[in-house]
Amino acid sequence: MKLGFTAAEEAFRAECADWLNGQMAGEFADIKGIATLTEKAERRKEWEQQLGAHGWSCIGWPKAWGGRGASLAEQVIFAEEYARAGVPGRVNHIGIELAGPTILAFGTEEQKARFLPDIAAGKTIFCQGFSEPGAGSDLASVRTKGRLDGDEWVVDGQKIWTSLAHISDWIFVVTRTEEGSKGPKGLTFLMMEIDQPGIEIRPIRQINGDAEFNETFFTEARCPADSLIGAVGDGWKIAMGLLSFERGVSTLGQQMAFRNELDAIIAAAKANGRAADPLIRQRLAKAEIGLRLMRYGALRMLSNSDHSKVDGAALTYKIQWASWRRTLGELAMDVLGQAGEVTDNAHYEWDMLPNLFLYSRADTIYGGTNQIQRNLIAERGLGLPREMRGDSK
Amino acid sequence: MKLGFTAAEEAFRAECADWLNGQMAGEFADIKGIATLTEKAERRKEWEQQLGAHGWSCIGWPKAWGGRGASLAEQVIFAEEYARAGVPGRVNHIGIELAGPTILAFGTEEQKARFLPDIAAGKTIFCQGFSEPGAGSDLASVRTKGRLDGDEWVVDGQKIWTSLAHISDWIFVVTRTEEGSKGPKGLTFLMMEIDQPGIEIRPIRQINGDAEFNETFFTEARCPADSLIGAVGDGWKIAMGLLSFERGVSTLGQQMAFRNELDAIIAAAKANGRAADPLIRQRLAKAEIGLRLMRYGALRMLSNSDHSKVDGAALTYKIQWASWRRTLGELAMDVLGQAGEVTDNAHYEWDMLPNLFLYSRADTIYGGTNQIQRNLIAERGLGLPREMRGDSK
Amino acid sequence: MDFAFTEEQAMIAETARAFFAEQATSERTRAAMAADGCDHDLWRAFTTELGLAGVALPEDFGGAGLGMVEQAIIAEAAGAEIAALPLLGHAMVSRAILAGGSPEQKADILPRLAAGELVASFAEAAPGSAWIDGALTGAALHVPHGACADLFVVAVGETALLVERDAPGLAVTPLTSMDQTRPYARLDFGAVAAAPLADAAAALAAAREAGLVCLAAEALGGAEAALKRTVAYAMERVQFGRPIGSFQAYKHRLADMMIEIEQAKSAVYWAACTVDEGSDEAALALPAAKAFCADTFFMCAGNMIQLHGGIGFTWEHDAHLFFKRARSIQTLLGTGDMHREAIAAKILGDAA
Amino acid sequence: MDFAFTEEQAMIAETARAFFAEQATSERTRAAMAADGCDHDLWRAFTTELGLAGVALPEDFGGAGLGMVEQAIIAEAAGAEIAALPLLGHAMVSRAILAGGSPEQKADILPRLAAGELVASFAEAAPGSAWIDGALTGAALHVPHGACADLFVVAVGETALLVERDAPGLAVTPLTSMDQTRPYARLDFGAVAAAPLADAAAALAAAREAGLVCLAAEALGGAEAALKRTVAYAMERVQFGRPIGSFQAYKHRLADMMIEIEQAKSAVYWAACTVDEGSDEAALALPAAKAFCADTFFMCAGNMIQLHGGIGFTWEHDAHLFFKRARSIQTLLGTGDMHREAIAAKILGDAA
Repeated sequence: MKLGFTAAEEAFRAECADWLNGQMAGEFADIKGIATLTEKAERRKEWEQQLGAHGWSCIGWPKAWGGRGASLAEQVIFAEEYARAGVPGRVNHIGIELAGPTILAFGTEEQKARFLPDIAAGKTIFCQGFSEPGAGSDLASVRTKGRLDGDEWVVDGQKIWTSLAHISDWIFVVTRTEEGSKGPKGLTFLMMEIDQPGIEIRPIRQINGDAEFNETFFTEARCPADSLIGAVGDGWKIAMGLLSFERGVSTLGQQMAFRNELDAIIAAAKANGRAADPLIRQRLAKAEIGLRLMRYGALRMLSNSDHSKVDGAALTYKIQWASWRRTLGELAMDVLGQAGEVTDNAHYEWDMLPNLFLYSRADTIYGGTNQIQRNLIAERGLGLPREMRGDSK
Repeated sequence: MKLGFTAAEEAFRAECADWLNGQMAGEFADIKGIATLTEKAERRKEWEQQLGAHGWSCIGWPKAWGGRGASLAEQVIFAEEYARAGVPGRVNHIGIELAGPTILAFGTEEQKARFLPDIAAGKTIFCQGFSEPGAGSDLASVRTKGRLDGDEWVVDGQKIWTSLAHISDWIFVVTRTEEGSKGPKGLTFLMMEIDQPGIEIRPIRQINGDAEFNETFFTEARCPADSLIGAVGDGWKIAMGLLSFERGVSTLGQQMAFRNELDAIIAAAKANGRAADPLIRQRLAKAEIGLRLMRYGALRMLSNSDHSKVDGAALTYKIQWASWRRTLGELAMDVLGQAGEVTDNAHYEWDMLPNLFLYSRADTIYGGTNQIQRNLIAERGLGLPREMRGDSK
Repeated sequence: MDFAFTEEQAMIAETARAFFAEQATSERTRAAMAADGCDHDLWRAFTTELGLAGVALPEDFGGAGLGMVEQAIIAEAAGAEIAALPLLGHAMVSRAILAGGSPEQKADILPRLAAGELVASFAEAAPGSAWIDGALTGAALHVPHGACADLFVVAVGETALLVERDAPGLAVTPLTSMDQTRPYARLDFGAVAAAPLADAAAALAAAREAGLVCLAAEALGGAEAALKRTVAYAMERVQFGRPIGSFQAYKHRLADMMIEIEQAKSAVYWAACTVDEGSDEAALALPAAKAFCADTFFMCAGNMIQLHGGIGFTWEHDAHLFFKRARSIQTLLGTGDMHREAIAAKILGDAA
Repeated sequence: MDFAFTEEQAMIAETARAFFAEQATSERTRAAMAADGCDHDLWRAFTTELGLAGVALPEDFGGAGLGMVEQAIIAEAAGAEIAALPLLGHAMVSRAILAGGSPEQKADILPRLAAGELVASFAEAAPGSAWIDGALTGAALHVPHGACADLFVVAVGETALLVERDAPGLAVTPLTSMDQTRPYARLDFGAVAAAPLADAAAALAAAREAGLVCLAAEALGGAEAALKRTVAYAMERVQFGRPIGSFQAYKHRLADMMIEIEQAKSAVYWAACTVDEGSDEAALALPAAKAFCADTFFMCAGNMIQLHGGIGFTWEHDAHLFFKRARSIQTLLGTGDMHREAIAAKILGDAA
């Protein structure tokens, strides 16, 4: 057990920091510090390509597919420096964190060659079509239909909460390909190009005024017969595998973004005098502790080489960060006071901290609500009895 | 809607206070300020009799049965003055708050005449035999058996958590009198004299070192055939009726005891300097607010004459006070610091505040755990679906 | 001692609830949000049809001759629908003038406030503001519904001033506000001519009392509505083949909301009674009610979003209106921490 | 960077867990509670069979030559069984002398501590105590396992003194303590002759580091055991015809315990590593670990009682041993509020 980094690793840290700071001071200065996923999307696609061109896009991937085969420690370092430099989040995070690893794990060699280098190069932006209207947390109740029509899959149905669909090139879709099947059976995982007549994207405006999420309508949408990952009927297995990738090294980058948010609150508290309030001080300290423990939880999770056992750190990670961030949003507002409830912007667009307050209410919902997370923890982590399904009795 | 009292009511308040303070300064000075239910039990039986002799025992009962037909406002006033004078809790609280009202509501005239005056006079101390080992919150799963043998009921089985059984004269027992019946059906409510060979009481030591609770064993215990309240098979109905009496005027007296506890904490905080800590101040304020809202909740509940509707104040009262008091216990310890974790007493007996901390862990368990309370609130108060029983499917 | 509504109070409650439920629809509120944050038609109906703009003003001045209990009943009903109405400032100013105005000020202004002809708001001047030689300079930063008020009572230190909307030197700037149903405006005072209220201390105390009761009551109404709507959703929405309201964790969360709401209800009417009865307990009851009800509403509105899942996070659903109103109540007229500290100082007998 | 146990560490953990599970039985602990709060047989077995009394002392002094990570592993395992052992003071004193003792003091005392021949405890002298002209006067109020210690390190202001149990003028009074598995004693110093440690600042800092790591780790172990035992009960206990562990509210409560415990685990080993690696982060990690783990344990032990229902409130059941230990950890070596304030001062860059 060891927390420090080697001299070589520290040198790597300097290299990352140099390059990233250079970019943020130079060609990409205009996107420095952006905190939402939607702002300046087109410029940020160019940033994805810049990362790819310099080999910094997916450093943990094998070199053959556009990565640099970086070690765990190096990935940790890069993620930290990325956020420390004020670089905005990756608009292709679904591609690099979910689609890519899924293809790497379950795809054919041909699929790897076709998708991975383009994802790493920032040329293919992915989004994710899991949730459906009326299904919510019940991911297995997929109703979107897929059927083979000659050498093409034809897809009809609707997905919802497709984050960033409006700026994506591809979508992966879980479809029900076996007529009359129920729950997790009979599903197939397809990759589809978005720019086609059969796919329509409608933005969903959120409570923060922004529209990161979308409804995605499929009306005889088409993709080639070989667009599936895994076999026909493997959709649930692939989808579950994909969700487990959510807990990878990218969490450390996410945490550094949280670090920036907490630092902004600390700065605000010092600036407006709230830092002198012992109640605020306790809450800032709790936020600091929570953030540190997230970091060391993630390092424990990543250092854990025994993947045969249920990893408690991994299992509890989602609810931990989501709850932490929601609490952080409330702290931000209490530090700002009424000044945080007004904005100079006439269009109901919010600065980082009020936006954090509003947006973080979604954190405890998407990707498995806190309630679903607690079920999973109790059932998988503690072996307690499963919830009954009303329709399976 | 009006909170103030009339001049006549204020005069009544002065009368109560005079008499109670006189007692606590005179003949019963030795029991003033006792905070547990077990300390000096014999002297407190004498106190019950003193109350009875002066007509202060059950002032809300009809005069015919030993009460004085006091109005709601008068009962409120007496309960407040009772606690304000530092008078210890009623060792016959089961008799005056549960058994008495139950007999008043469901008993025959003969039973009223036999029991009520003696309860009011402090001559008959009651305890309650509901819970059974292994049943816990599942009150309906009674296994203690009752059968008619000639002109007597014969009872076999075991009750648990019988508070103060060791100092009581009578116990009311819910028994299963219909062979093979299940759940709330086939139960009968019996009143039994404790001093008989068939009943054995074994104290249960609690985490605070005290032993208020007992196990009660029935081995061919006997009572006359007319000892039942209501009819054979009515036991569940009577028991539920009885539990609803728990939320009467006595709650106000309980609150005044809480007032004394909170005041002791405030005094301790002022004495040891913790009153200067803004964090402690917030918690003291929250405790004060909670206590006040309990008072006005109880007044709302008591003022509510429309008993046809579910009364939200009544339905939420138990979990409210139990949770409040548990939190109060933690605050007490945080105010006392390490000094609260040691005692001069060699026998593991604790002063009021550390004892509050330990004892209050039971408050959220007995009389329906917080979990059961939330079920009741959700189901009766909000109309949500009932929990499934595992054995009734 | 009778802590239940009188028949008249029960009737007012029923009438007000029905009025706001029918008229303060989501559609109309959203139209107001897109404009100046005031549903002017609703205001007209409230002041004329219902005739309750002066609920807590004496009949001599055209009011209903009732008190804070009835004012709370109205605020609770309006809060339940997140009505986009300038009730808060109006109540504060009405009571301020009643308590501290000269006979002429009362006779001049109160009837127009009671009739709803004037819309009023209350403003706390920012540090650095001053009233010297009859001229007010400085600013007030977050004045609720400030952009649609005709008249302000401005607190400058221990002085209370009447400032009219069209007074020379007054600049009113509407602010994009998180809660668009009660948007703030900034007032800038460039040597504004202002008339002081005769008894400023009484006026400011009365304004504060009315404000705290209104905020607590509207928070109560909002919390109750958040619970009611979420319960309805829980019964109708099916997940995993069951209504989500059959899941125990969901049930318990709703039960927790009810537990808080029942206490909030006691708090609001306790506080209102202490004002109406002139009880010393008001010094505890008002901060207690404000702090407790604001927290209750925020908890319930947060749960409303959470328990609705994704849809609760959309602009289209009304959950965010509740959530944002709850947030704004937390900071209006002092935070919960401040009010609890005031209570601590009182029970500890110090002034720390 | 590798935040996982080495093979050796994993083996120590397994050995220690098995040792305490087998030997620190409820029966033996209760016998110790009824006596002086120390299971002396367990201490002998721990120091001889296991030989780990000097786990964090160098091999030169008869120790195992390991560090705070291994010390934490031991404390976690002992905490899981609420072992009635004087580990806390022993670890604090061992590290204090190692860090601040003179060569002679180290050579004299450390081998006997490592062998377990001496039992040591750490005492913070109360305000008003003084060390003048080689004589210590005053008192220490709450010295853990003070009645069974042979040797004390006493902190008096910025001085650290060695005081032997049989020093003339020292009175040791055992106190009836809420946590009977680590009872306090009061020390009264009547002009006690005491030897100062050579480098008091280093000694006190090292004692504090070791103490905070031990408390955090033992809290972690206690919380884990509380969860494990409650899960077992939830699977076995049937109510309403179902195992109570099938009720969602019950499941979620247990899940919440696990969520905290996972963070506590990160906290303990983060803090231990910062000490072993001499990292600046220790100034954050130690108070964070102590505050967080103490709260986690208290929450888990409280839930342990609640989720066991009535039986959890009995003396007979072990739940109260966990609960009382959790309470005592909250106040030992500074409350959570104090540690969080220290963290706030650090991140805000002030010294308020």
